[in-house]
Amino acid sequence: MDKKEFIARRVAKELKDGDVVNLGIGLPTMVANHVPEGINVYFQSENGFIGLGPAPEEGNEDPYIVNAGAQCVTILPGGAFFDSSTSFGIIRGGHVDITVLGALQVDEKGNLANWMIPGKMVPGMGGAMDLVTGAKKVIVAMEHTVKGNHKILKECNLPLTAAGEVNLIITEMGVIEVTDKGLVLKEINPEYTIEEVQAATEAELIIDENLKKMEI
Amino acid sequence: MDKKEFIARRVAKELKDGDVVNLGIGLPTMVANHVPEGINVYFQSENGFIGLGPAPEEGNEDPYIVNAGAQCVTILPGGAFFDSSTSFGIIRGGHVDITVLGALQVDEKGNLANWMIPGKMVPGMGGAMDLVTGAKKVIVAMEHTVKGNHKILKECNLPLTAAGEVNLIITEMGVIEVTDKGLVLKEINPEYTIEEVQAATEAELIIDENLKKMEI
Amino acid sequence: MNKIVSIEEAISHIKDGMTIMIGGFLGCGSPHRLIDALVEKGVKDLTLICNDSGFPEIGSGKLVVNRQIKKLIASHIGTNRETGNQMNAGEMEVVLVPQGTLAEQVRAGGSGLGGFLTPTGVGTVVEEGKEKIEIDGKTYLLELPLRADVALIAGHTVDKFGNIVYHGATRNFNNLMATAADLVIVEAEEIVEVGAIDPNHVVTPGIFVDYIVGGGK
Amino acid sequence: MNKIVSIEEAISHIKDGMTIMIGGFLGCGSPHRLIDALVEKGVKDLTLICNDSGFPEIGSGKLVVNRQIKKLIASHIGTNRETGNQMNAGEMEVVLVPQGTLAEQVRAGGSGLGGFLTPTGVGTVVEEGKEKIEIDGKTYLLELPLRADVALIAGHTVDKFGNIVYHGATRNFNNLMATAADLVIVEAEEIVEVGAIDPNHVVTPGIFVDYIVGGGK
Repeated sequence: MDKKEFIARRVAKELKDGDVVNLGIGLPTMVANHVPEGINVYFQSENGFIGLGPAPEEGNEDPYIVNAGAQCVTILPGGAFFDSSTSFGIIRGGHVDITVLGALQVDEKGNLANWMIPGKMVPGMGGAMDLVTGAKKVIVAMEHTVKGNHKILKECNLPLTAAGEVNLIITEMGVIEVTDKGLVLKEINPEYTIEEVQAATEAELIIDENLKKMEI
Repeated sequence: MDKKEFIARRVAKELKDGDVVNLGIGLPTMVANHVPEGINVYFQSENGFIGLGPAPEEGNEDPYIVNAGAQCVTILPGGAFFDSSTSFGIIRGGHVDITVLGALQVDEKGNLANWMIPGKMVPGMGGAMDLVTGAKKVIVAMEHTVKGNHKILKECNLPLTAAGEVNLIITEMGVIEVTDKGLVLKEINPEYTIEEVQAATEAELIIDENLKKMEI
Repeated sequence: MNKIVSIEEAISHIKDGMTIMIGGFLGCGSPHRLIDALVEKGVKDLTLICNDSGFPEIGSGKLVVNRQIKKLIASHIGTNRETGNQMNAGEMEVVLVPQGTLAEQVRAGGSGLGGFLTPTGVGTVVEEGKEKIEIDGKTYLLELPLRADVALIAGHTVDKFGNIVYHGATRNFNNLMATAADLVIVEAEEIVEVGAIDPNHVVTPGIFVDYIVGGGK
Repeated sequence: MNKIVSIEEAISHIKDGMTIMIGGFLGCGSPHRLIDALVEKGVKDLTLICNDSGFPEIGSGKLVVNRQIKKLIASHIGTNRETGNQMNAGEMEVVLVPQGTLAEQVRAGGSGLGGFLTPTGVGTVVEEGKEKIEIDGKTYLLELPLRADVALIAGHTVDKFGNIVYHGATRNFNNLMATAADLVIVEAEEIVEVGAIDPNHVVTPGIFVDYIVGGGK
């Protein structure tokens, strides 16, 4: 299975019945395809609605119903449209249970950097800073390394998106919880050894005493 | 003509085409009956709508369409309902052109007291503080004295509703503008002499060099 | 997730000493059946946040008359003589707040803001004990957010997920309080199926609502 | 009071050096015909406040490409390479603002608030130069209001008084910007008679709107 697909499936297991969820662009968006059976979650789109549904069938696109990446989507029955201040009232006010985002870097203090590389790429933070600050649970979903370089660091050196707000890091190698004591490896993909995961991680990992096999 | 009716009619002459207007309870409400012909003004009701219309015919009352005094009213075509934060966004944000209120006291600095008499009557300020602070033009409409006592003072001694926000005072005796230099008598009801108006006013009146006859 | 419950079950979450918000403006848009149930249940020592204390026989004023309120935060109490009586006798603490400030405090509480700067109340007793901040030469009061344990609100048409459409002037504080309490109970005039409300017409999204009671129709 | 004017007349109010707001989110809900007219007119040295700078060929991004913007205040510029180019070349000043903060700044500008406290941006470069205020042990940034000379917004159904109903996700910043500019111009998808819109469904009350252009239908 594709790494991204694997990560998205594991993230989906974090969803609980009734959760309000905001998914970032890219890998996080794939989580929507794997909501566990028997539960209802409500996807929020920060550009102004709740009840985000799948892409419309060809020919049924409504150009005014798009997600935060400007792709045509649908709204499910029971959804609602609102303006940007209400949308971010929902986000900042703690009414989003889970937000799932990618990262350029994340560190052992729960700091996240995902909005700019000085001198190279400055897309802007969009809604990410509000989402990471406001959501009850922040999950970073990403490949563990980029071109062999560490992304899970002792300390981020790129400009932060938010300080100390990340709760969980899910990669193809394992599931890592951010705690007061540092990063705790809670689950490991059996395709890797603990040593391999540590080698791919700059920050020191605390191995959970009940370390589990990462399953999807 | 009844004093209150006379005052309300004179206040109505201040209205301009397109004005958004909020009228307080009592005498100010009577202003709505005298909007000059040929102009449209839009009455705002701080409990949550714009386009306040007259009382409904008997039998046509909608208990959910009431003014800020809980009386059944109507909404005119082109009106809109909103919540209290939007309502006071309109008020505080300077989108109300004129507010007309009664006063217990008003003084030469434009201070207004109309929400409590310590130890006696404490109804609360309701929306008055926001209205007086936010409206572009604040008109105090009231009888010049109460039981022979002054209401237009050198300095209010009751708790203020707002400091320095009153623009115009309209009574049965005349029209008084609040200026940096003090209270300027702009118009006088020909039934009274300047001396009589001054005697009924604690604050010193500056007589406008173009003092006009107060007409309705 | 079935949100529709009996009034008794909904009210069972309200305990002595809690802070509650109740929607409505002089009773218009108040959840009257929930208020009646609270009066009957007799929970006490409540802190009540609402626009006004209604009338003795209408709206949240009934809770004042029944002496269930320890502290009242409101903008207007003039239509319920009993509120003034208890306040003057020192039996109930009353905090009077300008209506626009109160609305904004509830909105701030629901939207994660730590406070806001308003010109309302500057130069009056409302500024007592508050920080004053000058911005571009104009003075503002720093006002803080308000939240509650439970909000009791009223909606006109409510779908089974809790999406609310209001009618007329009933929206007032209901739409704001729905965002600012740990538990939100809406009393529906009419309950409809999910999907029956146009998503462009929803005023309060259903994610804010925990329980629905009703419906009159 | 006839608010319906030609695009030319509406645009005639926009002068070099003004601060303008333009609604929309990556072009969705942007007033496209007004933007095209602005491009054609060529007014320059504008300060532009908008959620994002769209795409080079869509939305407010066209004004960037045409080099009419001196300063841009936005939350996202990643979809318009020309914005980054001009920023890096020092040809355009760009202020990046978290989207929720930007929305709230516009709302504050329109509703008479002197500012608000948000936790967003604490511990990041966003906090640079801003006052930090601690409330109940939590740190917030004091963010200030934004206003403009002119707001260009788009509405779906607009009555002749300017009441607006939006469709889908087009509401975004339009509803906020309508309150926060000295002059507000709405581009209507469809113009209807006064009274045709249910007052319970109005999202932006017509009192905020000065001019209406349109309607496509």
